[in-house]
Amino acid sequence: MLRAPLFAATKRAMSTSTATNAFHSRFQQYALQLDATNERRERLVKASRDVTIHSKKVIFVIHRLNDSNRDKIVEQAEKDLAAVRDAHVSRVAREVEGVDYWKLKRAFSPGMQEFVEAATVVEFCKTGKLLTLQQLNSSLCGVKDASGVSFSVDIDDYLLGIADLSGELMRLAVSSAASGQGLEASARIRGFVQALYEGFCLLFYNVDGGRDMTKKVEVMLQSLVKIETTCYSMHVRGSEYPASIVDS
Amino acid sequence: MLRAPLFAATKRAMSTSTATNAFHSRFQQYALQLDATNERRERLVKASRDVTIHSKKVIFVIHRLNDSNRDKIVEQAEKDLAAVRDAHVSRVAREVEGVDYWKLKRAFSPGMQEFVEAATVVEFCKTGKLLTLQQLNSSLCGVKDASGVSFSVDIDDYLLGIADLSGELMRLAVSSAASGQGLEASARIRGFVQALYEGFCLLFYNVDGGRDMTKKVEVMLQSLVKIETTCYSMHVRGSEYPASIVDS
Amino acid sequence: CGAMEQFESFRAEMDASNAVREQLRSAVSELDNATRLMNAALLPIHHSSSGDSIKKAKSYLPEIRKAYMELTAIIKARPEEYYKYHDYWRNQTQVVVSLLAFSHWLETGDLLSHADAQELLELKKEDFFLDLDDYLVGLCNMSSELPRYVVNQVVAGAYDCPERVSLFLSDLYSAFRLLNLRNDHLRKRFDGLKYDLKKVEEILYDVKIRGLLTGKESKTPEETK
Amino acid sequence: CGAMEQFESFRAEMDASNAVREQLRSAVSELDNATRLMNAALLPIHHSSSGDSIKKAKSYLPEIRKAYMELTAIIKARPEEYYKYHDYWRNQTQVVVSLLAFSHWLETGDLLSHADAQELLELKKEDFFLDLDDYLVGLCNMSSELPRYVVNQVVAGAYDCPERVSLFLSDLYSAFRLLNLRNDHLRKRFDGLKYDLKKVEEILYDVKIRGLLTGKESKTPEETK
Amino acid sequence: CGAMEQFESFRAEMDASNAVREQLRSAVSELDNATRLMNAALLPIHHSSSGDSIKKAKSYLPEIRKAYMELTAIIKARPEEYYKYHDYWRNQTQVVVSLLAFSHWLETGDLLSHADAQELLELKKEDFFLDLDDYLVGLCNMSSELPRYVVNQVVAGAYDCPERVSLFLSDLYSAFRLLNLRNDHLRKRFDGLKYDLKKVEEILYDVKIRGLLTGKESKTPEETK
Amino acid sequence: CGAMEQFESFRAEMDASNAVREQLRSAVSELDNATRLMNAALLPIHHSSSGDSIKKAKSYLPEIRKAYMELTAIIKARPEEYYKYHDYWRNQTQVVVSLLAFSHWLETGDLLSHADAQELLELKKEDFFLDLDDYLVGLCNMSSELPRYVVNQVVAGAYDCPERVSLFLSDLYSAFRLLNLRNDHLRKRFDGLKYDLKKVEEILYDVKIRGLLTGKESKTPEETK
Amino acid sequence: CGAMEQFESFRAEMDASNAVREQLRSAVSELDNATRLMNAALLPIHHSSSGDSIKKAKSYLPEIRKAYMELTAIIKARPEEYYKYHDYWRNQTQVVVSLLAFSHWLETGDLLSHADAQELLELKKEDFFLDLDDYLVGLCNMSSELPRYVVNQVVAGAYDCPERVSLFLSDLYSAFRLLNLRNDHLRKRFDGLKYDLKKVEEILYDVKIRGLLTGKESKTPEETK
Amino acid sequence: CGAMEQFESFRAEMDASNAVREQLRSAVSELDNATRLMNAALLPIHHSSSGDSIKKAKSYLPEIRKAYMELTAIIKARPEEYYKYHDYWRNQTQVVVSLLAFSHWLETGDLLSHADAQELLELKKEDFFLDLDDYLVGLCNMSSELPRYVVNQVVAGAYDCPERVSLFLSDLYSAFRLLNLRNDHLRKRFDGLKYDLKKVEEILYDVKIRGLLTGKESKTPEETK
Ligand SMILES: [Mn+2]
Ligand SMILES: [Mn+2]
Repeated sequence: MLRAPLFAATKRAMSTSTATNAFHSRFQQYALQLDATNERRERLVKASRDVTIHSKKVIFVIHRLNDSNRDKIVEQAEKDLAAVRDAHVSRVAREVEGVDYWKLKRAFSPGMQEFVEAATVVEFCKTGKLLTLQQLNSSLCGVKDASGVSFSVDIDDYLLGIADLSGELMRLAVSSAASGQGLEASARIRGFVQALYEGFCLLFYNVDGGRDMTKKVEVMLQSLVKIETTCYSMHVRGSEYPASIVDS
Repeated sequence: MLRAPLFAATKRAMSTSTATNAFHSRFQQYALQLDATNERRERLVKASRDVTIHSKKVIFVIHRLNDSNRDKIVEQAEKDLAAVRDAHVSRVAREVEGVDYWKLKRAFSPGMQEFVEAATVVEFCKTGKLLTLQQLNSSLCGVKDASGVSFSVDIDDYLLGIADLSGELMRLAVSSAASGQGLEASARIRGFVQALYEGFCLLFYNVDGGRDMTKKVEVMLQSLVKIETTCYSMHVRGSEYPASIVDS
Repeated sequence: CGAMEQFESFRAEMDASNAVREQLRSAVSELDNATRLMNAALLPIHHSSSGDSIKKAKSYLPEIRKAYMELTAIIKARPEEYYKYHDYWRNQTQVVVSLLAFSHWLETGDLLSHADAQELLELKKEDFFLDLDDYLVGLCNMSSELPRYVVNQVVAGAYDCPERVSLFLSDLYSAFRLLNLRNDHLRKRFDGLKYDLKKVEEILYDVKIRGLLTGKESKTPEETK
Repeated sequence: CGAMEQFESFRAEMDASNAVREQLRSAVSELDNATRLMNAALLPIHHSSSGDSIKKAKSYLPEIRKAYMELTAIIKARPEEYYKYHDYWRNQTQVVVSLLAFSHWLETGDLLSHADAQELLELKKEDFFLDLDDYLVGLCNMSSELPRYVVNQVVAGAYDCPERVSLFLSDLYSAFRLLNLRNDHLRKRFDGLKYDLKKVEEILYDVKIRGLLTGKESKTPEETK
Repeated sequence: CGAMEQFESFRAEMDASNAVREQLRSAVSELDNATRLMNAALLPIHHSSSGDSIKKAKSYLPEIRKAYMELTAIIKARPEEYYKYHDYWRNQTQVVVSLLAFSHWLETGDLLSHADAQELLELKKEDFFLDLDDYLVGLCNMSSELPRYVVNQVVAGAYDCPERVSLFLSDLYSAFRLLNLRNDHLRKRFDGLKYDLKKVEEILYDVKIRGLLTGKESKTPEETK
Repeated sequence: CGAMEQFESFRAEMDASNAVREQLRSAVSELDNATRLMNAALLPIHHSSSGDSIKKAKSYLPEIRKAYMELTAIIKARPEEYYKYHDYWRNQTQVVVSLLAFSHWLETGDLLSHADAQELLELKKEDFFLDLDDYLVGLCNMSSELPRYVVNQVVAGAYDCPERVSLFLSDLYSAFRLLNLRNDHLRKRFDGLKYDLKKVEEILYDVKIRGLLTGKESKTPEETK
Repeated sequence: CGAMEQFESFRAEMDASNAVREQLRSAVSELDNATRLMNAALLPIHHSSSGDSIKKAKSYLPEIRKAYMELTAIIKARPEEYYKYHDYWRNQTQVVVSLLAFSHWLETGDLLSHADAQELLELKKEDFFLDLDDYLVGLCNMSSELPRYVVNQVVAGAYDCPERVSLFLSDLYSAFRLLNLRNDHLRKRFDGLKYDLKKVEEILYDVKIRGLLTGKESKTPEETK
Repeated sequence: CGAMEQFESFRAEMDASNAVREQLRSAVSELDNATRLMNAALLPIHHSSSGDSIKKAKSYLPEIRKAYMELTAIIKARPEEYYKYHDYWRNQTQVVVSLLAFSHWLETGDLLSHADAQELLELKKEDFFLDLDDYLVGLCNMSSELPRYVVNQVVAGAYDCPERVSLFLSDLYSAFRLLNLRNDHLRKRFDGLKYDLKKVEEILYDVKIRGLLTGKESKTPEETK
């Protein structure tokens, strides 16, 4: 008898204004928090997209490489890569500090992985070596997060990035075989990807990130086999006739 | 120089007869082992199919139950169930002993689960109680495996079987609501399935069998909600008018 | 190509991270166990006196707090990695919140606040906090129990229950609408909330149209027992 | 309805079974670790001297044996339940067999037998045996490494390698055909074996047709280094 | 290798088979169209006098028969291929059966039998029959229209309708219970029948407790208008 | 072979097309935002005075129009590519239509026509039109809100609401039946409409059988408040 | 409503149909077994004298015929249901055809015709025929064995084999191109045939460019042994 | 509610749209047929004189143009719906482009440009254009035919063919490298192009080391016959 009319009154009150809702003010607080995170996430997604797009362009530049333009192309790619870092990776860095790095990681991981792919492919073309995570992070030391700490790529993104690197190297190996030369270039790629693959096989992956990684290692092996097969077919063809005849 | 002709000879030898294959005799041993297991598995699959088909028929008999034929139907179902046990469950039992019980479990699990479903639904219709695993296994004490040990249903099959039981009880509840009576019968089913569900929620499932179980518990909750909703709609309708009017 | 040394060091780092994961797994397994028992204890609310169920459910709170203390100890050592390992305790935490919020509502008719939830779990905010999303998902989980609760209450004769729950869910629903939900997990759960509200409205309709509501005294859920 | 007591007892039983599972998980995690290292050690076979790789790979055998001893200790206590928990060690065991069989073939040119594999792992047959299917899947796994091995050997100038591997795989293939494989996992792996054989036959063809095979001396894989 | 002549004849055969498919497609498209119109004509039954609707619906029967005559002509020439092309007309046939069975019940209060359905469609059993499963699914389809029909009839004041429908559905339900249905499509449809019956029972109850039924004489659906 | 110059121009073309996609993405994101806010503003209709909700909802119309102006600007330059990019705005447009049609019905009791919808959105038909399918799906979306609306209206005492909505939906339903819907998305949504109508008819039945309807005069939705 | 008697007869009919399925399952299991053995017997063709393999393979023909006799006995009683149960024997039949066609080609260099295949299987066309699609898929299956066969023949020194196979496949390929294949399973298999032909042409190229072909006389596959 | 008139007009509109689809289906079926015949006519290029094949292939051009004229007629009336129906003719158009580009290269050694392809098909750009992606996919399709062509040409003694094809594919490859391809269908096809080029390079190498190329003057493919 007592509460029934009370409820009815509450309902009528509610009908004209939502201000009386007991927990509205709390939810307004929650809304502020969620909005802040969401806006940050949105900015990160955009920055990450840009990092991806421009890193892919660097990789495309590398694929235009041939024996005659090597130095020019590598120089260009290095310049472009630095531009991606300064213009876009810096935008990612700015949004992440403290606990938010891991909270928002999914928003910027794809971009950073592509950046790793681009940076390592450029380094390989320049020196034939693997750009290590430490070297990569040194090159990012000027890129600061919101609290002024240097931004860095973590192991997972680095590994996922260099897993994709093997696919690009496969393309390079096939290209150089297709250009009718490059026995040596292909052999270099073969050795490099073999070492990479063996490195990956040493690691083991925890359940969460593991699924991604396992699949990537499988793709990596496929790329490696393609590279090895390319070397093999150049080799057997080259062995069929003495070198003297071929060169003539 | 030495091994090349040897290999060639081996090859020719092979070409005319496979007997020289170094490890054929070993593989013939392996084949015997595999064949024995496979034949056993085939027999189990067939026996399990028969257990399933005939258990389903028992359940169909139960679904023909109504207020007037209860005793006759339950008696019939009990007789049929005993026949399934003697004619088909015994065939399953005969094939499994020792380590093979678990090795070949997948071949006979479906049948045993359906048997559990049939046995528990009959028991519920007869006594309104849950046939416990212990009671069930006592009823199987005459069914011996190859080494003369009594065959028994394990917890997993029992649980999976009674998870499906809730679906059949839901059908019974809807039927009895549909037959325009059965407020009491539905309430009994409601209490029974609520208890079952709470029992299931107490357990936790390991990863392997867990996935099956989690899904079954979800389906169980759906059945329970359907039963509760059936009771609810009978209740609100019954509450609308004084009982005196309804009875008149 | 110098890759090997690097991978050796990665391996060391990953071993360390796996050790953390082992510890987390063990703490979460305790949390999971206690949560399951708490859930099973609260379930009879659908057919028995709610007082006993709530009391029994609450008796598992110390165990749950203990599990969170262990989690806190592990994460405190690496404060920036809370979200790296979030998935380990996320599901259980959402269930815990839903159980606490349901009990709280049963007892008081009020919504358990984010701050109160953290306090109940005795979390030290600076070391290990309750993620806001998890809290909100927990509320949605709770809401999905309510239609079933209302159905069973009506069967038990508590005809005013649909109206109370409808008002509560309606308030909760409009509160949620204040949030700008993106197209994510939370949004889907919020759609579920809408569905729960609709369900309860239909029950209220059933009761109202049959004249079962008028003239009955309104009680808190507790009193109806 | 008397369900509760029964479920309480089930819970106890399941707790026990979960304890076993925890022990198994830990033993298998060691096995997994050692297997991974063994695999990584054997991989350089594709480009370096095989002697070193095999030696390094074998150095992990004691660790692997230790893990199987732990598994044996757990299963020995419940001999009938070997297959209940089989999934825990199944994958790793198949990998172990493939690594052992590959090393064995590299050293001797022979196929590692089921009995020899059990002996190498120091399994006590009555307590913990090597499942026949796992052994056979392991052989298929090994076969899938061979086309890649042959390709790399040819690049290293070992032109007789394709013929040797082709004969070995052909023998293995006809041996497998003695088995009545049902439509199961093993049958699919066997189809893979056929594909591997076809691959190697094509390499043999490449070498033969170019006259790279004739007149060269045949060596064991070891000697070609 | 002599393949050419043989393949020329195959080509003829396959072109013929493609032609059959084209013919079937065309016949089924007519069937589909007529069925849709029949359905649209019968649906106003829910709000208007049933006499007109049934009459209008029936006016499409010649068209439907014509479509089946075309199908018959096609299949008659290849009797063993009925099931090869069954999927072409399966859905439409199920809808046709449900419409005919509904009309038949509206007019007579009886269940349209399998034989009568074939007759109505003027199928010559030896050339083109009505598949039993299709007939049974058609009956389930019809049953799912009945609760809505009863609701609208009661709103229109035909208070005896629930009782008649309830008796009819009860009979149908017991009949279906005779079948040993495999766990397939048909069993699910049968579960639906149960819910339809329950719904009608509830309406019958509503009408009964309000004394709306008493003293009224039972009439055919037609007469209640 | 002269390919180079041609591909340079292709490159420019493809880069341009990627730029268009970026612009569309941004315009649609604004549309999405405004639609979501409009939706949130209209929803309290279920519990409060409809006047306020509609007014608030309409206040987002300028923002929505602005987003469509941006889309128009992009597409106007490439009229033949409207359907190339249709998927970008399709979902949002369907929601916008459903909100406008619902408001319109609440205010007038009439169905918002296709032409009126285009006008409300200030689309210039020759540059950017409202796809017919999207309009129709929007109507189906709206219909799915009506059963809940009716339930809440009856609870609030507006007993004549079911009859009005039933008539409206029944009209809409017959109108849809005029269309020859292919077996596509729209057809499924139309089946939903049938279900909504059935639901409303059941509520009308409930009200009617309890004598709650008689003697009340029919009013527009607004007046019932 | 007289439904009961009708449904009793339906029950009998459905139980009978289930019995047919059980019989088919058993007959097909025999067919499957014999086919597998025949396949295993024929495969050594790649490495050994073909005469023995073919003879051994043919020794399973009586068993296969027996299985088809059982199928015939079942289907003969219900000729119009051939395609209702077609899926039961479809796969096995395709494999049988491929094995027979391969043997036939090895012996005669000719393509096994559809009619001859039926005769070999002793099918009585009016009771149980060989579906044309199954025959054609069988031919595609056979073609996929040929590249491997050619590779192994060349390794064994039969340098004229590629040319013969290339001509055979080329003929088969042009014959297939006569058919208007719809976008179905068969079309995909036909694409495989094109790939097989390409592969054999490459081998022919290898042999030709190295001057291995000239001056050799063409022989039947048998004679090259 | 005035819906009826509106929906009558919708019905007209949708019937019109369905009619368009029927027309498109029919036009595309002709296109498909002509394309298939053109393809069949061009394929013997691998084994016979190319002159005849090209001539025969070209004889289907009028039919193909006719089909495009029909498509144009349909789309011209609704220019903004080109992409609404694009899927209807997409696949066939890609095949047509590949056939035209192949013939064009065979005759001239040049790459068929986008503009020339449109002209050959007599498309009026403002009414019905050739989508750029379709053109590029068509080029990739063509490239995948070239390795097989080179193999067969060398077998037939045309030793200069590999060099010409290699130069052509190289150019095409560099041209494609100019494009910034998103990770989609086209990029995968482009990867295929790379393999085609590699294969041709290998054949060129084979021919070179055997001194088969030297001293021969380069001819168009036609002249080598
Ligand atoms: Mn990449
Ligand atoms: Mn069941």
